[in-house]
Amino acid sequence: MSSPFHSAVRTALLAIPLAGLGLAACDREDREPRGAPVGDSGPAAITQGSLYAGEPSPPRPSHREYENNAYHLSQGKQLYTSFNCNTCHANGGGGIGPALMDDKWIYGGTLDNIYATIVQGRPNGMPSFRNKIPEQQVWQLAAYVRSLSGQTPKAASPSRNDTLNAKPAEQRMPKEEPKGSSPGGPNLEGRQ
Amino acid sequence: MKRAGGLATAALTAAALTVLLTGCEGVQSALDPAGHQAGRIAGLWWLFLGVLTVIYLLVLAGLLIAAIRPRRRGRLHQGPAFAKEPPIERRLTRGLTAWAVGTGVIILTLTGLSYAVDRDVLGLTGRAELEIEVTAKQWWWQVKYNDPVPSRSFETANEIRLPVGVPVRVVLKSQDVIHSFWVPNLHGKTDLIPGRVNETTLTADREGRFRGQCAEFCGFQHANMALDVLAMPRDRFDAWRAAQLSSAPAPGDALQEQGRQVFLSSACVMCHTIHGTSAASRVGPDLTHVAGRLSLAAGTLPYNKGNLAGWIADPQRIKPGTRMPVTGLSPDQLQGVVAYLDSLK
Amino acid sequence: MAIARFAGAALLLAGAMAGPASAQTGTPSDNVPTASVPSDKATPPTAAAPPDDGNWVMPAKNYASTRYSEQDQINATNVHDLQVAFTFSTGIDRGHEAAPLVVGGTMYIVTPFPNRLFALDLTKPGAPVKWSFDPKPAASAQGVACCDYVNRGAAFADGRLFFNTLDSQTIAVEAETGHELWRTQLGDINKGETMTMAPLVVKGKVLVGNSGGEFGVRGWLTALDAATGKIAWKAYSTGPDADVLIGPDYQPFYDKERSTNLGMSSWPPDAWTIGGGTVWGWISYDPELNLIYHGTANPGPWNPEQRPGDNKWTGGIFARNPDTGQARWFYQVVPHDLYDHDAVNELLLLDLPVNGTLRKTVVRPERNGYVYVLDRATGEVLSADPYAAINSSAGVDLKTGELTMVEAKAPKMGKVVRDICPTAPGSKDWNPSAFSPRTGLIYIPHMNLCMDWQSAEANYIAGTPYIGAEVRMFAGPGGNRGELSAWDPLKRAKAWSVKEDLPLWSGALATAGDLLFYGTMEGWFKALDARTGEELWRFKAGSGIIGQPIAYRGPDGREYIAVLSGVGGWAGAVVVGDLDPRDSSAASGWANAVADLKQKTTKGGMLYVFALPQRR
Amino acid sequence: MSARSEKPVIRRDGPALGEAETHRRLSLSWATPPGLWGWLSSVDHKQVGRRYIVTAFVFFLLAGLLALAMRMQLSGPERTLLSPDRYNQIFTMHGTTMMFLFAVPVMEAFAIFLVPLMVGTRAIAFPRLNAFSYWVYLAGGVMLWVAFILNAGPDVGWFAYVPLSGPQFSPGKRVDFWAQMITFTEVAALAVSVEIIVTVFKQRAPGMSLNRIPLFVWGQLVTSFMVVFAMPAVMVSSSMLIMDRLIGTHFFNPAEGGDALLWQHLFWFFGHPEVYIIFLPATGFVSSILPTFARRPIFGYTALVLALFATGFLGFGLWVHHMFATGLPHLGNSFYTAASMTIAIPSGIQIFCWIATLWDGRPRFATPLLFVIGFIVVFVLGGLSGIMLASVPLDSQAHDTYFVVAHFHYVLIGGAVFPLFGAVYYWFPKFTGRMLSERAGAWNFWLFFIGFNLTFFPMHILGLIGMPRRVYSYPAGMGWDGPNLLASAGAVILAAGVATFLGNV
Repeated sequence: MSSPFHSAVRTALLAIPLAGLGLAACDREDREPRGAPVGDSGPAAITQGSLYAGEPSPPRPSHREYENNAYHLSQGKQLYTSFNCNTCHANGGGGIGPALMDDKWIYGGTLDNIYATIVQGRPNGMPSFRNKIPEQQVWQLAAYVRSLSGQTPKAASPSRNDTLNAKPAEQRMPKEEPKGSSPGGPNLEGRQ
Repeated sequence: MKRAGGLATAALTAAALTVLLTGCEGVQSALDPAGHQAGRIAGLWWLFLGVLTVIYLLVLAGLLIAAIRPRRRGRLHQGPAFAKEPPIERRLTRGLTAWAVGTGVIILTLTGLSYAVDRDVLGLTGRAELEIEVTAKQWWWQVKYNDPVPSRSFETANEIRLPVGVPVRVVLKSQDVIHSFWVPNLHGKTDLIPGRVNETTLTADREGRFRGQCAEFCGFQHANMALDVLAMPRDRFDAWRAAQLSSAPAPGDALQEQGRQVFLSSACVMCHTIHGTSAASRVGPDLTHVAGRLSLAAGTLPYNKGNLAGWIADPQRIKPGTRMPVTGLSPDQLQGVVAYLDSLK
Repeated sequence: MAIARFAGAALLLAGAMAGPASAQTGTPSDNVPTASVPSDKATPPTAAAPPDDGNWVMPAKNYASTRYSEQDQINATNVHDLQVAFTFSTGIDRGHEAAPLVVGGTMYIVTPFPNRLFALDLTKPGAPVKWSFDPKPAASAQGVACCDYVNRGAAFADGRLFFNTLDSQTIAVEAETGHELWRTQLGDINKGETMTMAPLVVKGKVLVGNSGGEFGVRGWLTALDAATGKIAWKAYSTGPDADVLIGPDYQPFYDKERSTNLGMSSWPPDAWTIGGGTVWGWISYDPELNLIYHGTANPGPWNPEQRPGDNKWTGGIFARNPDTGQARWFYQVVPHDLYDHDAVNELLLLDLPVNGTLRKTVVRPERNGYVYVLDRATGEVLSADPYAAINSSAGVDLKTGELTMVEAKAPKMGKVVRDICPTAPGSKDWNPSAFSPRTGLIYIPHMNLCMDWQSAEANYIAGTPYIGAEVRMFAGPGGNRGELSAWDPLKRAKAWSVKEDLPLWSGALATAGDLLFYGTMEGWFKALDARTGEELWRFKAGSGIIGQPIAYRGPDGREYIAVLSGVGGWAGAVVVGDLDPRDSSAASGWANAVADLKQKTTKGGMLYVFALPQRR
Repeated sequence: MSARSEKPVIRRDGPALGEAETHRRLSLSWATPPGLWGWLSSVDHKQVGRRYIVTAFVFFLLAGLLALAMRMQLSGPERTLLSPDRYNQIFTMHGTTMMFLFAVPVMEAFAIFLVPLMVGTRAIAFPRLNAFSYWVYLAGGVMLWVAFILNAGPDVGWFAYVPLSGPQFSPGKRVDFWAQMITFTEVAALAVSVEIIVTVFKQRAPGMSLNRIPLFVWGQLVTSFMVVFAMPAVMVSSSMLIMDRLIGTHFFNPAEGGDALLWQHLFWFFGHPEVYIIFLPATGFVSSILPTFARRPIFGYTALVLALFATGFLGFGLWVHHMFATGLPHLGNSFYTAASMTIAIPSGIQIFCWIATLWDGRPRFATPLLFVIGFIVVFVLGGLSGIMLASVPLDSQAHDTYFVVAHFHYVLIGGAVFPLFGAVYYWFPKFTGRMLSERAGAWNFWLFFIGFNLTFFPMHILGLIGMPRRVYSYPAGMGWDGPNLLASAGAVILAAGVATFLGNV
């Protein structure tokens, strides 16, 4: 048995990280159906490699709140089915479109990259959803896509779905180190 | 103390009366039955109320008398009652036996009555002439009118119309969480449970507009998940049904045409269906005849052009958490879309 | 020399294709192999299967779709000596499902997207490229191709080659020079319409149909004027009778196929406009009856609860007049299809003794696991016998022609229905079987897979898949995922079968040397004894084989066997698309069935041509 | 507290010790160690009991504040005081806290404090387990409330129906906290039940045969047995829920072979007995208070004990009446109707016995007796509306409406909180050595009684005229405005009553 003082100190020491966790939980559990404030906008141009002309667009922690937030991720998961992403990319394993749960990112794996891919489309078959999916929902989708390969916090990532379970839940996916876009470019942001 | 009690009773009675007088007749009231099933249940309800009120008054009277009946002074019990005062104990025991037996008999009777009504309410399922399939989704109702000829089936949302006097079989399904289908004026509630198919029967006795509401907690917008039920004469129902089968009319003017273009090239097309156009997604309600409906957003707003515009402009203000997103249409686009949708009678 | 041979071959072919009149002039007794076959055997109608001239001008070999070569130099005794004569890399690494064509000393190969066409000069050593043609299809077509960017081959007629591109064009090229003659845009990729089938040329008309049943397109078969590319007629698979080309000629055998505008009334309102029924499979032609036979694919979406009704005219077989397109009869193999069972497999035209009388039949190993035998004049079902493990249906009622479904295996919304056999790609998909008149057996390369299926609400968003089902597939009873069955159409039973570990996705080839050739997805190219099923020879190709082998007589008079390797297709998507098999629903469930395929083969397109060593 | 005996104590498993030595050793093991740590590690049943009571009341007040917030939101149509998200968290927290963190623990707390004293033993059986149960309970409660304050409060109702509470429709950790809290508090409840059962069966004072133990002890004994049988069901289901949510099992996923209704069966197999787990100890309070202030021994001891048994037994046979709308087979439903109605017989017997005691006694209307009378008035009404709800057709209309809200507040507040207040007034001197003010007690009672009826009586009508439960808002013009306003006003009076109680304490 230790003295009351020691136990109090221990409690305090324990409490500090717990409080930190708790504060993190505040944002993680927010359910803001409207998403980010009005006036936000997607990335203007995203480069996927370091071989670009002119100044690189600076890496920016754009809309991180989407991928740290359980509600947005789960909304993204729902939209992923509603908007037929799953019919091409399956539950992340791919099909008509490439796999999204592996460590390869053809057009970059940051949230901004994925946003751009959804909005702009890509030449080998990815349709463009510009104007078709409201911006907030694109962010939610992009964040969810990152959760497929374990890039989002486990505590916020979606759990198994109530339908056929084709693969382990997003929260149980091992975090894949993204590969496939050149280092040194803006993608560094997504690699931490 | 007694004055306070009297006051309380008076207040309660007054409150109850006010409430009863205002509440009985309503578009969503179990006490204002408009269908066979609800009628039988309401009858049972009044019967139960009568019997149980009498019992309650008996108990209260007993309690009151027990509390205030005059007593001889100094008569305090000493020691165990069993030995001391057999007569009163015997009397009370006899009373207890009678009370228990009486309770049993009443309960048996009530159970029997309840069972009889239950059978009667159920008994109609086999005779249904019309089948409606209701699928609950967070937070609206998808309504399908099934027909043996598939091309004569159609779909609507948040609105059921039925012919008066015809038993209608309602098949209940859910695609996400558990909801409960409840149109109190017509029938009690039945849950819609994912992985299961439930059924209920509605038989409207008279024309009228009734309101139903989801009665099982289903998330954010459980509160705004209502539906309209319209009971109408057979001929009007048939005419309505025939009209529902048609595709959406072509845009009547340039504004509507522009709205149609916007609809088909913006976020609208990702979720909604309008028959006769390329919009055929099933995330949100079928809008083929949206302008002919009584309300918007699952009974949240009465249908009119202004509400429609308000709803499209900022659904999250009206129904926070709804699946309908803020689409960010420009005022011009919004005007066009509203004009177009308003033409879809 | 080469030109002369070529011209001769072309002439011969032109004669064969000129129509029933010229076909009927040839007396059957001229035909050596079939004449030697006893009359209690199945034989293809001579008009549809003329004597072999050593060429291979259409993927199915002939109008009867027998895929039987009368070349007999390579036989059971010498096949073990078979070796590579030459190879050719196509430079494309997607699934190579096509059959090479050989016409008078030139071999033609059409590749998967970007659908390049190569002509190889067989007269020269090593068969150098004579010319190549690049149609430059739209890149975004790749996004609306349901099951890899495959192409199932070209067709040759009248000195022209006809083939389809993924972005829905039909192109005619001069066979000699590789010059484009015409191209016709037939579909819109923005709606998900692609084209992958091999055209069939009948009486100066190029018959082509669209793919995209998984994208909510409206299926059609169209006839183009072989000379100009102009549309002669177009028959839709859904919608009003006028669109389906159902008119006074239409005489179905069963009453349930007989009513006006069934193509609309058997669908929920408007659903037929996005109802699928594409025509991406094989077409056969009977010059005597002057009828073409083609199947219609699955209705869309897969989720059957979204389309109550029979969903006419999907999942069935049409017999049409090739001149007008008018339907003669229709038989719906899978009314209200529950499992994506496209009815587009090959249709073998055989004259078959049935109950003592010789009937003109069309035989079809169907996706749902039955070998159907239909009277090809009337559409009557003569028999339907299972050739693979089936638990989703309980047989076909031969009186009504109706398939009896097993209720417990019917897909349900919100419920995973487990262990349904066969799967969505069926007991057998597009990969065609072969028929040898010498053995009287039909060689069916097929699969042995079962699946779990859950229906979901499908959303139609133009240009994206319209499916509404999640599927995971796995090996069927016995654990072998593939099987090659030799089917005796007279006994209505299997003569023998060979089990394969991986599902079979390649076509079969039967030769007069009593050999049977097929390939496996791990890359083995095998020769079996056509009578016993004994394996006589095998060769390991660079990539899995899903193509259609052919046999031809080379300019040097020797027999050659050719096949394209290059894994892919729906079955090989896990390799070509680099899918992640941890997701068992990837590639609509195929990833789970062939999760080990990535370890067994890699992608890459290569032509292999085999011959016996030249005797010195 | 240690019972002294004249003879040397003989220990079966140890050496014979003298009285003084026994006393010394016992004191050493039972004494509360000094200091903060000592205070924290106390195993004295009275101290633990007091802690339990105070903690439970803190949760009661917190949950009551939430109720006030809800009433404010619902005082008029289309109020926007609370967002739907907040409202859903609040009503979930209210129900959860009241049921799991207040009602059951407070009843067990009284048992922890009183049962050993009433059966005449020095301590409760398994005192360390007893202390453990408190800390586990506290951990569960604090965890839930910290989560709530950090915006991660559960928002799926205290019943947490799947699939809404399942992995797909409740993202994040909210429901995980809830389900873990359930497991914690139920472990605590189970531990206490085991202690009570053992204490009553094995540690009664010599000569105290079972037919002589106080009715309060009987009530707690039957309750403890009910806990032992009922709580594992909810622990199992909450653990299954956590597994579904975190490791991807499919207990409740209908698609992959689970069943959404399984949750309801398991939950209500616990959930209905739970009502009696709360109510039976309260009958013990009533049976303790009534004879004292009626100044007459309780009438019908045997009948009351039998009624307890009957209630405890029948309580396990009616859970399906919470599920009449789920489309279960109708014949089965009818059985549960009959079973649910049958419970009126033992309840009726109890009521009769109490009134008879009062009838034949010479009552002194002190605060505890006021609360007992209030209990009878309120509880009987709740019981009678319960008979209505037991009928399948009537339940199909009233289920999940404000009628049910009214019913169970009449039953639970009437059946448990009224007696509980009475019990606090009654035993407060024993707990603290201080009497509570009678004057304030009367104010407390009348405010509480009037406030209660004003709040909950209109809800009966609200339910019948169509207002469903658990709605954060309702449209105007439905005829619901008046009753709701009345209920909200009543809630303020009710709160004033509770405030009076606080002031008094």
